[in-house]
Amino acid sequence: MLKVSGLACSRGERRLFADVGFTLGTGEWLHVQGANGAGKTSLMRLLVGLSPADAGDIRWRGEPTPSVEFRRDLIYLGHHAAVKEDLTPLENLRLSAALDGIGLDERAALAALIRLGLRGREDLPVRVLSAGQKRRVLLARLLTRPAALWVLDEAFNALDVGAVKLLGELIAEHLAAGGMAVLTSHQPLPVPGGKALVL
Amino acid sequence: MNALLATVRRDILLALRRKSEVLTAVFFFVIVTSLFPLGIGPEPLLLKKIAPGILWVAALLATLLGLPRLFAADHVDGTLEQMALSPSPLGLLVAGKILAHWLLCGLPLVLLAPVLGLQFDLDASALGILTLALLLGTPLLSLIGAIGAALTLGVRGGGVLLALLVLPLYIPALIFGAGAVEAHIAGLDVGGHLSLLAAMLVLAAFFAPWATTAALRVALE
Amino acid sequence: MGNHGRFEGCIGVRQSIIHWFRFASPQSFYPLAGRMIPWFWAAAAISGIAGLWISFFVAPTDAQQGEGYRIIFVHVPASWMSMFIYLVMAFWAGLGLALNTRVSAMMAQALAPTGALMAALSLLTGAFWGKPMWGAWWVWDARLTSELILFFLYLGFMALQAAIDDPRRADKAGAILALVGVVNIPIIYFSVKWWNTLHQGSTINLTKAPSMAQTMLWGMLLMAFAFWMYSIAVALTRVRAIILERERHTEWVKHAVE
Amino acid sequence: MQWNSVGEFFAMGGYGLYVWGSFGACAILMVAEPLLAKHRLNEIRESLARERLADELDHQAGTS
Repeated sequence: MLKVSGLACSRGERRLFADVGFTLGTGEWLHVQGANGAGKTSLMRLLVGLSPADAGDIRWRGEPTPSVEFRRDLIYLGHHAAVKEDLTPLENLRLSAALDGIGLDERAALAALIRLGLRGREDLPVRVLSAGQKRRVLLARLLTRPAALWVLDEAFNALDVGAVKLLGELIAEHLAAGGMAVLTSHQPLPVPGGKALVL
Repeated sequence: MNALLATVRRDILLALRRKSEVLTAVFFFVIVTSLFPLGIGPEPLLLKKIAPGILWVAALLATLLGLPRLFAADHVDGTLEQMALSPSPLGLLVAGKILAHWLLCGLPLVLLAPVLGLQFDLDASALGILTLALLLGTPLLSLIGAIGAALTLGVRGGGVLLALLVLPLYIPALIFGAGAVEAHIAGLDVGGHLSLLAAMLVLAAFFAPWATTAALRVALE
Repeated sequence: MGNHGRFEGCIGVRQSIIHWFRFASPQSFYPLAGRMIPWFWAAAAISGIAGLWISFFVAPTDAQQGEGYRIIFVHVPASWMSMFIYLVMAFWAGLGLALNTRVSAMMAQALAPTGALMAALSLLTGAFWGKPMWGAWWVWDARLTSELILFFLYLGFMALQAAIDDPRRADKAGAILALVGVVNIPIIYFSVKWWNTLHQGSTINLTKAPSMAQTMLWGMLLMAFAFWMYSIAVALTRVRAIILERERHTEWVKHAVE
Repeated sequence: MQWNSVGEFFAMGGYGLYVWGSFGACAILMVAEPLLAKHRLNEIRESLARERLADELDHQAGTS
């Protein structure tokens, strides 16, 4: 479903990686590993289409990316908080859904926030939340936005034990439902199975 | 189209949570226009003659003041990245952001201009033309300015550079905008000026979001 | 060694796409430019000397403006070149953006300072002409005003490229700005022209001034040709420097500069 | 030929300052620009040559 071949990337004059290739089918996930500066984040940004690759081919359902279909099927969570500090978690969720052209009623948004342990925080401005809680607001999107491919860059950072376990469960559910995921992390992930790619 | 309106709603909501940023540009406009009579002297005929130019230049600078923030906040917190990857076309979201910028920064200037025009002894019909010209011209300023804001996103010395890039491109708007009011005061027909402003606005509405989107994608790489 | 591999990979792909466009790669354009530069200098020198000779010894004195009109022999070529170079620069920048060819983006970057110089010369000589004819160093004449704005556009392009550290991003951002500028230049020009006729019509116009004698026209065309050849020669010299600066870590540069 | 003397040529019918100012400004700037471009080229060439020399020295030190 996701087929990557011959991907190459350089930063400035430095070559980060070359000839990276893998395929992901339904229910599969890929663990991208590598030392600091090996190019994990660069690979993620290439994969989702934020930066152009020096060489290589990325195909989603047989079609070259980036395409509207690919973006519709994709959730990418990067290093950034990607939430507005001045808005409440609820507003953040509903407005980002609206920007994506997806209707999201208050009930579904609230349910997602509660599942992520933000009960009682839904009407506070995000700026007063802790770093881990901000991260949870972002992760709530995984529940509210239907997407087949999750690309999560260091998603387990800044999360406490409970949240790590919860995210692991979310990913497992997603995979069980036929989804796909590409994850980066230094530490072992609480998700069973998975292919490994070492940069 | 819903995505465009959602962006407008989002940016207005954000601005309402941080009112000071919007009000700064408006106060700047009021103060700058009020400084000119103090610097030049209260001679009504002279003031009347330079009023269109001063109001337009002040509107130009006030618009410029808010431009660096147009994409900067979204860029820093990563929401711009999410917009670029959204299933909604980025051009539509960018158009929404530009529209919100105009509603927050341009429209208040249009509404304030007739009041400030009174300081310069402009009569009612001249004030009407001034407002109309600004109504056509300020969206043009937001559209062109957005290209500059996207090009200088995250760049060293972005604010000054933005002024250098954008101000030369503002000249046609300034010429026809201020020219319309001057022509009216001189008793000439202003239809030509206004229709040229409108034509430029249509052209910019068509091309500027596209160029801005291209520049944003470059900035995100 | 990683660089080496990537470089050859890029060249391979690029040459298969545009194999006919041989100088699309910096590696082959660098020596080619080096071979071309002397010829452009020779053309500039010959046409320049001929042009100067016509400007001072063949072209007759103008009835209206006396000997002062001889300034047009440098003013008009400088103005033409400043406008022409912007178009060429935008063309290369746009090509670089569309086809992702590195040399065209470098060419755009190399042309900008020369274009800015031409605009500056046009303004300077315009001022030298204006002082005796209009009695002021600067007059808000439509042409001079447009030229000033063009000068600002060049400065903006150079400042933007200088402010962005990543060369690839600088190329792309500069290209977008150059294309936006090209769309705007006619609009700016006509708006300034209209603004000018509305306010004050200048009675004597610098460029249309003398009832153009045949010899004057020839002098002007020769000088314009000399300016053109000069611009190409300087831009090629600069683009060679830019190629080496940008590609200094590739293998071919290490072998090219023995 | 409309000039009767060298002095007349330089006076330019009273427009000497302006005509020679224009041509002079062009001459100065159009000599300076190529020199600056050439300087930039030489600068990067020298820097590359230095790097090459350093590589060689490094290599010698490594092998001996």
